[in-house]
Amino acid sequence: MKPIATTRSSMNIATGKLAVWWVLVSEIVIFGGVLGSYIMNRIAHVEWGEQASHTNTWAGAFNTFVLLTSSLFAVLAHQAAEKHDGKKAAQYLYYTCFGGLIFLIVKSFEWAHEIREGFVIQSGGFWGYYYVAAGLHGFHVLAGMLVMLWVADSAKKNQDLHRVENVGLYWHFVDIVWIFLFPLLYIAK
Amino acid sequence: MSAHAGSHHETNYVKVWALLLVLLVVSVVGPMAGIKVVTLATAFGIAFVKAYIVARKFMHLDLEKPIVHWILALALVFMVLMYAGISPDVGRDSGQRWEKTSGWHHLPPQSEHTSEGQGGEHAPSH
Amino acid sequence: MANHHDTHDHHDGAHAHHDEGWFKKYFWSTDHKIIGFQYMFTGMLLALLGAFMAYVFRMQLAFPGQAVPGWGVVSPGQYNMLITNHGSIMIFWVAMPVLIAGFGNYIIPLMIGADDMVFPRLNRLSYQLFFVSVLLLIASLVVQNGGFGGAWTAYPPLSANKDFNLTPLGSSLWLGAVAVEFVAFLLGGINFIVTAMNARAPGMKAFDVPIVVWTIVIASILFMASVGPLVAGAVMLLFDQLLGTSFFNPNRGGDPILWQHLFWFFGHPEVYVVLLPAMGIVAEVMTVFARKKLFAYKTVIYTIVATGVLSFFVWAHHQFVAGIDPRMANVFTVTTVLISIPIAEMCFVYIATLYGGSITLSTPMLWALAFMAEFMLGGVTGIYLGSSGADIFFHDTYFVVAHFHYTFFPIAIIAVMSGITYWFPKMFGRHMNDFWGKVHFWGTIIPFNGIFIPLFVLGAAGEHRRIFDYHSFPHLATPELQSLRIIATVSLVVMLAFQPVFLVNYIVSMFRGPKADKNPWKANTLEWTADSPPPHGNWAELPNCYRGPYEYSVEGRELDYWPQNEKA
Amino acid sequence: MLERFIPAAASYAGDVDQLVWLITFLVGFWFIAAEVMFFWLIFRFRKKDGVKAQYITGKEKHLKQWINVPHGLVLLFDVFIIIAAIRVWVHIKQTLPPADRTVRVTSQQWAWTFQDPGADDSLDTADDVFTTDELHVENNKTYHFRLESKDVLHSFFIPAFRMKQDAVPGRIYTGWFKPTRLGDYDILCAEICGIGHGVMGAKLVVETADQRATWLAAHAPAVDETATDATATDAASTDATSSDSTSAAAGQQ
Repeated sequence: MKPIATTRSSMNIATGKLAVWWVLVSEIVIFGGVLGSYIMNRIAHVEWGEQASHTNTWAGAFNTFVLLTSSLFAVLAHQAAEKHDGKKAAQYLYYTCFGGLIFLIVKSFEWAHEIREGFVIQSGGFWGYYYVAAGLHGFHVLAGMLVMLWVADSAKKNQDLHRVENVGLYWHFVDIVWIFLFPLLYIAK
Repeated sequence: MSAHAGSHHETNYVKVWALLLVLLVVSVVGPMAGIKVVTLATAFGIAFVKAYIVARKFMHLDLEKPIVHWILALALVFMVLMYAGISPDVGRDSGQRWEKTSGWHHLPPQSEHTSEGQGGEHAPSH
Repeated sequence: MANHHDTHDHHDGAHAHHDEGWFKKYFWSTDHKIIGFQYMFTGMLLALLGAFMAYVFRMQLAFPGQAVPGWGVVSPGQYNMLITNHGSIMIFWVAMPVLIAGFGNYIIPLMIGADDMVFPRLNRLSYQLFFVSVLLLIASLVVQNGGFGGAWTAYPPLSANKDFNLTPLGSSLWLGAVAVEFVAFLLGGINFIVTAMNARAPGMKAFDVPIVVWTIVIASILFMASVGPLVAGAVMLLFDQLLGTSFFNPNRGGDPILWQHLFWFFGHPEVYVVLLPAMGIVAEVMTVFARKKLFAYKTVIYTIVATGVLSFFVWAHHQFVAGIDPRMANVFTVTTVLISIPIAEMCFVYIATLYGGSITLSTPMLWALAFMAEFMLGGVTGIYLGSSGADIFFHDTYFVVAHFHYTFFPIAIIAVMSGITYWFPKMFGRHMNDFWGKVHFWGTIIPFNGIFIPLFVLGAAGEHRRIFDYHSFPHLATPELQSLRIIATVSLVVMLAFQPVFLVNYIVSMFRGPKADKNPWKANTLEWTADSPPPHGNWAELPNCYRGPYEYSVEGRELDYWPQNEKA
Repeated sequence: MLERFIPAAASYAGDVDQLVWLITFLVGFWFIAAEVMFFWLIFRFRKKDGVKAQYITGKEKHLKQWINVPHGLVLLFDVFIIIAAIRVWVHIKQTLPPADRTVRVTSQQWAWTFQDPGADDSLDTADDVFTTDELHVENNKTYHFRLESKDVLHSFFIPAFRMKQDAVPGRIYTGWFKPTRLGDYDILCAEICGIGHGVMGAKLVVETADQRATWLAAHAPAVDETATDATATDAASTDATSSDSTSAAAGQQ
C-alpha cells in the first residue's frame, strides 16, 4: 500500500517524476565521471586514436539510429498514456524495448568481433574506457528494458500510467548518453 | 502534467525524430572529410544539438518546472568543475616542475613537446 | 489509528495486516522508523568494531611490539588493515548510516508531518543493500591474506595491484563493499530528497522546515552530486584489481593521480555530508534547551547551501603535495580558506542563539554544546591544512589525524549522542537516565581531548601517519614523543571504558525507563505531536503546519513554546 | 613553534614556521574569542527561576552586528592567511632557484635510493654515487632533486626542511632545497606504501664541503658499481625505469 506521503506534492511536481529527475542527476555524475576521465586521458594520449580506429563506426551509427527511434516510441507511449490509452502506451513501450533489444544484440556482435580480433579490456587505455563506458551504458539499457516491461504490464491494465512518462524520461537520458558516447568512442579516431 | 496536456500533445514527434536522423547522418558523414575542425564541429557539436533536442522535445524540459532545470544544471556544472580541476593533471604530459615519464604512453607519442631533447634514447620503444 | 492501512491490500500484502510476524516487523518492514533503527543499530554495532580497531592500533603505538590484550601482537600488515578499516568503517558504516540514514529515516517524515517516506519499498531496498555491503566488509576482513590495508583513500597503484598490497581478496571485497554502500545511500538519498521536497505537511513552506531536515536533504544532494565519479572510479579500480586493466596503472598509460581526484571530489563533500546533519541535530537541541528561536534561521539555511556548494571547490587541498600541478594548489588554497566563512558564520549564529536564552544543561544539551566547543577546534586547525604553504609540512602528519578527529568525533559521536538522547523518548516512549547520561558525557568528552591534543603536538613534531612502530625513525622515537603516544592511548582506553555506561543505560531505559509523554522537552517540531513511540503511519490524523519550527518564548504567550501544528 | 620539536635546517623552513605562527595568531584569536563568548553565554543565560527567554529573531540590527562584524573580520583575516600561504607555497614549490647540484631520489617498496652526482657535479656520469637510505648533502648549497617512484606512491618528507612531496610512479617531480644547518635528520615516507611503510625511513646528513669530499672519496667507483647493480636488478620488473632515468636527465630545463 502506498503511504499518504507518496500522494502529496508540495512542489507541484508528481513525486515519481521528481524522483526520476534526481535519479538522472546521480546518473549524470556517474557517466560524467567516466566520460570526463576518458576525455582528459584521450587528450593526453595521442596514441589512443590508433586503438580507436578499430571500432566499427557503422555499428555505432546504426545503434544510434536504433536508440533514437526507440526514444521516439517512448515519447509516443507517453503521449498515449496522457490520453489514458494504456493499451496503446504499452504497445509503444514494447516497441521501445524491442529497440533496446536490437541495440544490445548489435552491441554483443560488435564486442564479440572485437574480442576475437584481440581487442579486450586489457588491450590498452582506450579499450578499457571503451568497454567500461559502453558496458555501463549497456547495463543501463538492460535495466531500462526490464523496468519498461514491468511498467508496460501495468499500463496494459490502465494502471499507474504516470509511470510511462517516468520510465520514458530515463530512457531518453540513456539515449542522450549514447549520443555522446557515439562520437567519443566511434568517430574520434 | 495533465495541466498542460493540450499544449505539447501536438508536438510532431515524428518530425523531431526525422530531424535527429538527419543530424545523425551529418555527424557520421562530416568527420569523413578528415578536417579536424569539421570533425569536432560535426561529431561533438552535433552531439550537443541532438542531446538538446531530445532533452527539450522528448523529455519535455521546455515545459518542466524551473527547479528541474536547476538540479540538472547543478549536476552538469559540477561535472564541468570536476573536469576543470582534474584535467590539468591527468590531461597533460607535463606541468610546472613535473612531467610524465615515457611509460606514460603505452605506445610511442607522435608529436610531443616534452620529448624534445630526449634524442634517440627512446629508440627501443619506437 | 492508521485507518489507511486496511483500505486495500492487493498492492503489497506485507503491510496489510497488523499481526505481522516478528521478522516482517523488524527485518522486512517498510516503516521508516524501523528502517531508521536498522541503520542506527547496524551503525552502532559497527562503531563498536571500529572502536575496537582503534584500541588495538593505539595500544600498538603506545607499547610497540607488545601483545595487545584481546588481539595479540600486531603485525605491520594487520596494523595497516586496522587503520584502513577503522577509517572506512567510521565514515562509511557509522557516520553515514547513523547520521543520515538513521536519523534521516526516523525524523524526516515525522518532522514534516508525513506518514512515511514517499518510497517505502525503495527505502527497505536501500537498507538491504547497505546490509549486503556490511557483509562484504566483514568478509573482506576475514578472507585469506587479510583485510585491505591501503588506507581508506585506497590510492592506486597500492590498492590496484595485489603484488603491492598483498591482499588480493581483501582489497576487492573492501572496494565492492564501498561501492554497494554508495548505491544504497544513493537510493536512500533520493528518497530523503523527494520526501522532504514533496511530502511536507499542508502549510509547511520551505522555510518552515526544521534545520535538521534541511541539512540532511542538502547533505543527500551533496552526496548524490559528488559520488558519481567515484562510483565510476571504483568500477575502474575494481577492473584494475581483477582484470588487470590499466586505468590507474602508470606503466601502461593510466594515471594514479586520476583516482586521487575522483576520490577527493567525493571525499571532501563527504565531510560536509556528515557535518551538516550533525549541525542540524545541534540546532534542534540547542533551540529547545535554550528556549530560544534560532538566531537568523534563514542565514543558517544560506550558510548550509553556501557550505555545500563551496565544498565542491576545495577537494584538491588533500593533494597539495600529492603530485598535482603546484599552480592548482593556489586556486584550492583560496577556496579552502574561504569555506571557513560560511562555517564560521554558522558557528557564530549558533553561539548567538544562546544569547537571551534560558539554558538547561540536560544530557542532550550538554552533548550539543560540547559539539560546538570541540568542533570549533577542529574547524580552526583546518586552516593550517588548507593553507598550502603550511600543508607542505602538516600533510599526512598526526596533525591531520587530530584535526579531522576533532571534526569527525564531534560529528559522528557527540552530535549523534545528542540526537540519540534527545529523540530517545520519541523513539522508545521512555526516558534515559539523566545521571548516567551525564557520567557518560564527561567520561567521553574529557578523554576525547586527552586523545587528540597530544596528537596535534605529535603532528607538529613531524610524526607521519600510518606507521606501526616509530623505532625506525630516530627523531620520532624519543621518550618525550613516546610519552605523548601513551597519554593518547590511555585516554582512549578510559574513554572506551565509559562506553558500557551508555550501552547499559540505553538498553535498560529502552525497556525499564520512566514513561515519556508525547512532548517531554516541550518542543515545537511536529514529531513531538505524535505518540511516543509513533505507530506505523505516525499519526491517526496527519498534522497541518502553521508556523516555523523555532517559535520559543514568543512574547505575549503563556507557554514558552508554540508547536508548529497549533492553530494560532 | 615547530622549532620546539624539530630544528629548521633548510633555507625555507623559517618561512613555513612563520606562516604557522601567523595562522596560529589569527585563528587562535577567533578560537579563543568564540569559545570565551560561548561559555560566557552559557553561564550568563543559564536557566533561572522566573526569567523567561527572550524572543529574538536575529533580524534586529544591533544584534545582527554581532554576527556581521565578525563575519567581515573573518574574511579579512582569511585574506591575510591566503596571501601568506600562497607566498610560502610559491617560494617552495613553484620557483626553482638555480641548482648547485642535482640529486635523484628514487623510492620503491620500501627503500630510498639516492643518486649523488659525484665529484663532477653532473648526474648520470660514471662517478655518480648511489646510496640506499642515506642522503649526503652539502650545507648552504642549493640542491635540486628529481623524485621518482618505481612501484607505488611514496612521499619524500624531510621534517627538518619542512619539505614534502609525493613520489608518483610514472611521473618525475623536480623540487629544491638548500640545507642551512649541519647535522643528521630523518627522511620519512609519508604516504602509505604497503606493509613496509613503517620501516621506510632514511638518514639525511648535512655536512660541510670537506666532510662531503671525504665521504665521496670513500664511496667512489668500487661501491658505486655494486650499488648500481642492486638498483638495476630492482628496476628490472618495471620496464619504464631505465628510460625514465635518462629522460629525467635530459629533460632538465
